Amino acid sequence: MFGLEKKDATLLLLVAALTIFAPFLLNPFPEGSAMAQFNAGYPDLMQRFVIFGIFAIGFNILFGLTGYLSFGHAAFLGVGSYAAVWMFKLLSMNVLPAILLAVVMSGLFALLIGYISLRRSGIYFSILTLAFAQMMFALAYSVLTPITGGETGLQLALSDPRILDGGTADGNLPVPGLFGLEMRDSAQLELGAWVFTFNIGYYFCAIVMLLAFYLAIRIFRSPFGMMLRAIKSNQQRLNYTGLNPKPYTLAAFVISGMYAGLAGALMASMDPLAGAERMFWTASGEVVLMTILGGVGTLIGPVLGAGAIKYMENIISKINSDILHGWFAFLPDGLEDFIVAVIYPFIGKGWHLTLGLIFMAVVIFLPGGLVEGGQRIARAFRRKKPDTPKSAKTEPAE
Amino acid sequence: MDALILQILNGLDKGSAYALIALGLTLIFGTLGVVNFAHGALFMIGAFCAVTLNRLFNLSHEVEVPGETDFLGNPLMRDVPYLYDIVGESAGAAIIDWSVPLAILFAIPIMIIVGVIMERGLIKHFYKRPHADQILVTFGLAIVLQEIIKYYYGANPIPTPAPDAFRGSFDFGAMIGFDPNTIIYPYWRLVYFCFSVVIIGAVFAFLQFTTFGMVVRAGMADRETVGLLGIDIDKRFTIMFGLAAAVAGLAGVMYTPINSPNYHMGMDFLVLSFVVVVVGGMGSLPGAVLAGFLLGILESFASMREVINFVPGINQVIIYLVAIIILLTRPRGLMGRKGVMED
Amino acid sequence: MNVRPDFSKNANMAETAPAFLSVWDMHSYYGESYIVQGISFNVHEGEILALLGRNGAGKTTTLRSIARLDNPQVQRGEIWLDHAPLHTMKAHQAAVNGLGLVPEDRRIIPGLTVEENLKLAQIQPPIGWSLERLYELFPRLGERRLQEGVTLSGGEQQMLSIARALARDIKVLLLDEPYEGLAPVIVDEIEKTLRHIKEQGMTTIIVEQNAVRALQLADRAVILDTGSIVFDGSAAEVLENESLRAEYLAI
Amino acid sequence: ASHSGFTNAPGDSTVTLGFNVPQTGPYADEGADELRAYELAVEHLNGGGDGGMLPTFSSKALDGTGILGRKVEYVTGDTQTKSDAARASAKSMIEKDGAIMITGGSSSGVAVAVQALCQEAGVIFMAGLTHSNDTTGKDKRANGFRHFFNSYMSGAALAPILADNYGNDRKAYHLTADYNWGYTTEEAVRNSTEALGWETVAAVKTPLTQTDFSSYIAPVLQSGADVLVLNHYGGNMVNSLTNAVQFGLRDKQVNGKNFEIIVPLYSRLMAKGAGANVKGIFGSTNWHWSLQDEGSKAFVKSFGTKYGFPPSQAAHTCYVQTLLYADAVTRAGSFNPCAVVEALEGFEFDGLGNGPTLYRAEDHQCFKDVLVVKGKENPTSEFDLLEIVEVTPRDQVTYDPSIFGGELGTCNPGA
Amino acid sequence: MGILEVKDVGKRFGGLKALSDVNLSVKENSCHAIIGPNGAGKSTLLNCLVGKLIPDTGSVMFDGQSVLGRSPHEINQMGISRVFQTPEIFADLTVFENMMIPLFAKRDGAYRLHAYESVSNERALIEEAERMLDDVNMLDKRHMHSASMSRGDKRRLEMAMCLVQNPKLLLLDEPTAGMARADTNNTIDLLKEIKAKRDITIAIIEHDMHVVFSLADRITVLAQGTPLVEDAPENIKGHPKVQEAYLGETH
Ligand SMILES: Nc1ncnc2c1ncn2[C@@H]1O[C@H](COP(=O)(O)OP(=O)(O)OP(=O)(O)O)[C@@H](O)[C@H]1O
Ligand SMILES: Nc1ncnc2c1ncn2[C@@H]1O[C@H](COP(=O)(O)OP(=O)(O)OP(=O)(O)O)[C@@H](O)[C@H]1O
Ligand SMILES: CC(C)C[C@H](N)C(=O)O
Ligand SMILES: [Mg+2]
Ligand SMILES: [Mg+2]
Repeated sequence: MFGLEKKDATLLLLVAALTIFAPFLLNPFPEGSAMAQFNAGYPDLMQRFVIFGIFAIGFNILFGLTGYLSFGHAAFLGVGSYAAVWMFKLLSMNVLPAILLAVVMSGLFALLIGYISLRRSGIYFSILTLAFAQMMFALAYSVLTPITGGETGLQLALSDPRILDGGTADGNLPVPGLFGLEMRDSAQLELGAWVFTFNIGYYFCAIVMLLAFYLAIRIFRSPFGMMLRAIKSNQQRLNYTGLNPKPYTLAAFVISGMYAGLAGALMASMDPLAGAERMFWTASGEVVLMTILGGVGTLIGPVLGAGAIKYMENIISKINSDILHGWFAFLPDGLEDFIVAVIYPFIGKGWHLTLGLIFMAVVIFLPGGLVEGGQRIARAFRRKKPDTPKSAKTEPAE
Repeated sequence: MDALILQILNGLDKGSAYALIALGLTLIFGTLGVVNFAHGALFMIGAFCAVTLNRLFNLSHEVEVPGETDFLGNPLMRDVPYLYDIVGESAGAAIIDWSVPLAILFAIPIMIIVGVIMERGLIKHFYKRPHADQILVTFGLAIVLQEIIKYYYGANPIPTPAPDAFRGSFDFGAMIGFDPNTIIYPYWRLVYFCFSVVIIGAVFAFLQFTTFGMVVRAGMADRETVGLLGIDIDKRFTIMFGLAAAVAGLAGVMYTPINSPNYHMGMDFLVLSFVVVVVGGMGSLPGAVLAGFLLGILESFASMREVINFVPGINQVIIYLVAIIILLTRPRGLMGRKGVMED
Repeated sequence: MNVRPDFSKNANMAETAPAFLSVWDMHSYYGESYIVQGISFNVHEGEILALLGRNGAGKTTTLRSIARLDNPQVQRGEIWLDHAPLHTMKAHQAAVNGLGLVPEDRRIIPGLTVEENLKLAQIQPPIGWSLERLYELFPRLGERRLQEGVTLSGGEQQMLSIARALARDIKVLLLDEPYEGLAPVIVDEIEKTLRHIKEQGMTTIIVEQNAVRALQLADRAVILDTGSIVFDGSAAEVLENESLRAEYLAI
Repeated sequence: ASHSGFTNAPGDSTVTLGFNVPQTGPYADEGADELRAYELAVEHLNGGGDGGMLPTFSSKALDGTGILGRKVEYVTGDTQTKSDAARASAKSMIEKDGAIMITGGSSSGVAVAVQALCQEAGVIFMAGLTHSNDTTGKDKRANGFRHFFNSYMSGAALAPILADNYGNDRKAYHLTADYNWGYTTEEAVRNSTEALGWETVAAVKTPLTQTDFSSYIAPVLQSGADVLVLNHYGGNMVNSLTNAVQFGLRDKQVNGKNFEIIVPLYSRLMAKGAGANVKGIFGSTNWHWSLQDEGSKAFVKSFGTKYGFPPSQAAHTCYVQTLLYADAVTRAGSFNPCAVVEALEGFEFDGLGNGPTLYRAEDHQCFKDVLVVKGKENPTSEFDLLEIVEVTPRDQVTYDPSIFGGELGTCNPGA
Repeated sequence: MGILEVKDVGKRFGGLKALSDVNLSVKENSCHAIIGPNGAGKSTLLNCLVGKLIPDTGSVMFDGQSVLGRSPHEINQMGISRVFQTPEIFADLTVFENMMIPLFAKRDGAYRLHAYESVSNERALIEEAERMLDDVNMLDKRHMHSASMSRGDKRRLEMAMCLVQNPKLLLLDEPTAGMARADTNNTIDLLKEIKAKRDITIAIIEHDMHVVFSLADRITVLAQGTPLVEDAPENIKGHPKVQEAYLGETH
């Protein structure tokens, strides 16, 4: 199907189903219930899931396949965002030209930075990419304020030209859209105590993500993808086999930079503001962590990793002691206070602590990331057969 | 001219901070081959050893101040450290005043213990794992350590001054024949510079004049074979880790009077110290030190207003710009060894 | 004092003399794959044992298991060397107890010179041959002492690897394909050296594809096939038994 | 969810406010204090506690029964002091929790970004701690309001005091954080001091991420300047001030005068970070707990009793903003943002700590007295770090709304 | 005029003269063996041919073109493939994938962005790869992760990877070292067969005289960086200088 092998096609369909039904799946708890706090099915977060999914998928094409660890990929996300917002300001609120320019611009930046950085490998490459991204961040935050909006970020203004749309009539800013469909428009469905929100922006991003995911599968299974894995494995052999690793790695770098730019453009399309901190090293580090957390070099891993981190950031950070007390109100007072006191450091302003612990737990217990966790669960279910061929394991030598 | 000397002095001082942190980092990162994102956290914990000792000395009971009220109109309470009760007020005050230097003694065992626990409990299992896994686990650890400190000490910086004897500055310019007030230099920074020279020297001597260094280098290149030669490399890696943690911690202790410590000071230094180590060249201690001083001095030059006016924003990017230039002209940084973290 | 278990139930070990190195019912795995599938054999003091078999038979795996390296994992079995239970030890402890392995890919340590590679072997006692004596045996290494070990030619590296094992005071020497990549003259020389070492009482296990050469040197031979022992007997027997040679060694 | 013509119209029993403050990152302590103030405000609005400033507030619309009879509930979020994260958090409050008003923040970048978001989403934004001229200047929005003062007012309030204390013939050296707030603050202080006859010798921009300022401080003496102005805030300010004192600048004599340091914007939390280094250093602040008017006293008492220490200026402005919003809704009789905007525009009030105050209609900026403070020489407690030198009257800091440009646009009630 | 002409090549490493005045001419479609003691410079010479090292002096012409200054992949594209002394394979890839990469390189050149096609659609190449694997008796291992093969198998794989490119000149650096006798014989047969079937020139470095004498049309003996003798195999065996420097008494 779609030129994919059965296994890959199944994965694609699964991901498609998950994204289409996300508004249901992510809102399992009835509105107003104590657990509703854990619902993630609101437009902004769902959009973030898929957008960061795209970012991580692209990053994984470089890191997962070639092993080149870029520590400055957020720079391309930033470039994409700025390009998109400028497009909104100058040309039109239609998202397509914005996305197009963003992908082209980030591709050009990636070509330049990649061309230079790929002259080195290993940690030296990582530091080169980091240095470029940090320079771009610093300049965007200060010296380039007229172009980037500096600390505040690049915003739309009532006085923007917007050549294709004409000026802004009423006193409010226009919203990004796709030929009349406004990205922020939503429909709501109430089913008993449940409320589900279907947002145009989300579905737009989801479709783009599915395309990006499909493309990533194709790349993974292509001769090009195989060359990239060969680069990771043994560049020396590749050289003596008559292949030039440089253009391959550069192509991977540019492709993943364009994915980042695409993600940046989508972020700007959902929320037309581009801030410099999107390019800070912690943002680059975040995509690295997403990829590793999910599973380096796996197709679906980075998407899972992105989802996990964004969920923590947006859901766990919002739980405050008031909500905690609400949950445990049924307990006797002393016990309630005790439990709240025990949990409190891990939620709300302590969400970083939980994040750190999860990072550690995942690498320690699931060396292959979340994907490995999934595989183990799957294996546990499949291996219901009685015979375990491990008789030799009974008596360890040490 | 005097402006240049001034910036060289500043650069040396900034550089000694970079060099010291990079030294500890390169012991772990360049030598043991572990990408330790928790190194900044070790630096931070060192600084908080000083804060903690200061707090311990300041453990107090309250005494009512007659005739005065606090902001709610209640009688004003004044804190009197128990230390005053034990050794008398003037001696107590002197001890508190000297808490940063005293914290060196306090920090050494603590940092070694922290380092050893960290290595035995966690890092040990990651020597053979991919760098990506090391990044994730040490980054997670760094966040956890940071959050623990934040939980107990808050997010605000905590002033931890140097002893009174080292406050203020001396006029270095006047000493070498320039106009007064052209080249001034704070006493504590001189102390910091000397301190880092001593520590760097000590670490070098330890690794240069003992076979320990050779064994560790060999163990990093090929653990298995070193084991075949009867050497328990794990033990030495643990020692190395403890040593690196102590170096990072001492850098942190001594840094507290320069900038009030806060829980994220380690993260602030982290990226920079990686840049320093890599520019110095992987696996090279002298490289790390050299790069530390070089980048410190260049950063100081770039912050001169004559330079900024000439190239706006240069002070923002100088370190990265220099890093790029060096890495492009010298494939393995200043003094890197071949094959260390090149793939 | 450790006591060696009684292995007399094993039919392959009918010899009367007490064994110096005993491997008893050893099972080794690389992860999930089951490679060495329960082998037992003895080596007597001062003896040279040839361990033979095709590519992938499990020879290297056997040696690595005895040397207690992390990979493969020995999941069952006992290994005793001169009354010391190696199976309870880690590689470095086994080495201190007198085990010396010359690994198949030589494993010269990058970043160290020839001499440093040798010195490294003498950090942890017991110490064996002196550097002078080693350079006497391998003059080529003496000439190249300050060169980085990994830039030596293939044959030179092999010499360094053997020299490094001898630099320690070992009780048993495990050689994984020591002749590989060596010029015939050198092979002769190394063979001479091995005889020389044997004369001094060294116990040796040698894995070698050049079976004839190995058998000429060895007292006894063990042949492995897919992780199991298919022959355990005197070296001369293998040289004589044509069908055995044809079936397992293709010679 | 109901179709009332504006975003997140509350139900009949409760109304949800969104408190968006930095909970992680360098401003986390400031954020925590803001959050305490919000919780206190909610308590008072719902009729709990001692009522705080409700009794002293000149408008008597609020009666402790929530807002328009609805119990006040709130959700919290973490801005991380990043505009992206702050917007994400605000969006989740609006989209998921149905918050009708967003308030908080500890930096102008965040305030401007979240204010723009609220404008688009059709909810009211009551800014927390933001001091840049831009928030109600070039980036002002119809749905956004600021109670806190700004750089311009700091400059206007400080200059006369500086002239009184240090004379009219001074040479100033500025170190300025290299971002929007830094630029506006430097400009404000420069303009107002130069108007009094000071000369600006140099102005050097320092990177926001800088931690060691030695190389910026060291050349100051050489330049012939006799005053150093640190246009820094937060960690930057703590470090640059500590470094400056370390270099012994304050012990020096230049041009026959004592060398002086000025920190245009003070906060008690930052002063605490800098420790003894702040002693005797002038700066400005929006509010201080030692003020003796009835409103301030009531607030300090109520906050201090609950939490055991006096509130910071950040806590004060956040508390006041919440009350002002609730009051505006009550007076308007509607939660519709446009009605709230109308009720707040041009609103004159008193009793909330800064004397008579005007919410100016043209730019949604509050005009009130500004405090000039100085680091205290002999603090009696760890909170007693600043002393009030002067309360600059509101007229002296009022400016023409058109000078910073920008357009309010029209109020947006959303859908 | 041979297909490969090496003229006056010299190479130094610091103070060490690894090669000096090497002249060599390899005739098209012949098999030229280079033998010599360890450290004689054989591998160094090979490195100079494939662009890994650049000689200090002299010239190297292949098929009428100079190879000096070209990068390894360009030299490969000219038709030179090389087997290394220690196996160089794509350890993270399966055996099958290891075979596909040289085939792509041959068909598509040094670089082609084929990111949207699928490997599994390349029927022709897959068949070719499988045929080659069959030739080296590794078809049953095609889905194996190549890192987990024994060393002899890795060596065979590497050879197959080179052969499948159908090079004009095949450089073999000890291709049968560590290979079981049976496989060594197979390899000899394979090389013979390939030589018979295709137009291929082979230059081989080998210490196994059985292999050398079975394959070589001509032999160069290298010692201390310079050719000692060059002659037909039958003349080499008895050559006294060669015996002394290289073969030793057993041959
Ligand atoms: N690291 C590894 N992981 C998984 N399997 C391995 C690993 N190393 C070896 N094997 C497998 O174990 C089996 C035995 O390998 P071993 O290296 O012991 O063979 P050998 O007898 O030494 O062969 P050779 O003569 O080729 O060196 C082989 O089938 C090989 O594929
Ligand atoms: N990079 C290098 N730096 C220094 N010396 C080197 C380097 N590479 C090789 N040599 C030296 O050059 C000489 C020739 O080495 P080479 O590897 O070519 O020998 P060889 O003929 O292939 O030997 P063998 O049969 O043992 O593989 C050796 O003495 C070796 O030590
Ligand atoms: C909190 C403020 C007073 C300083 C802050 N950075 C701002 O931009 O406003
Ligand atoms: Mg083997
Ligand atoms: Mg060789």
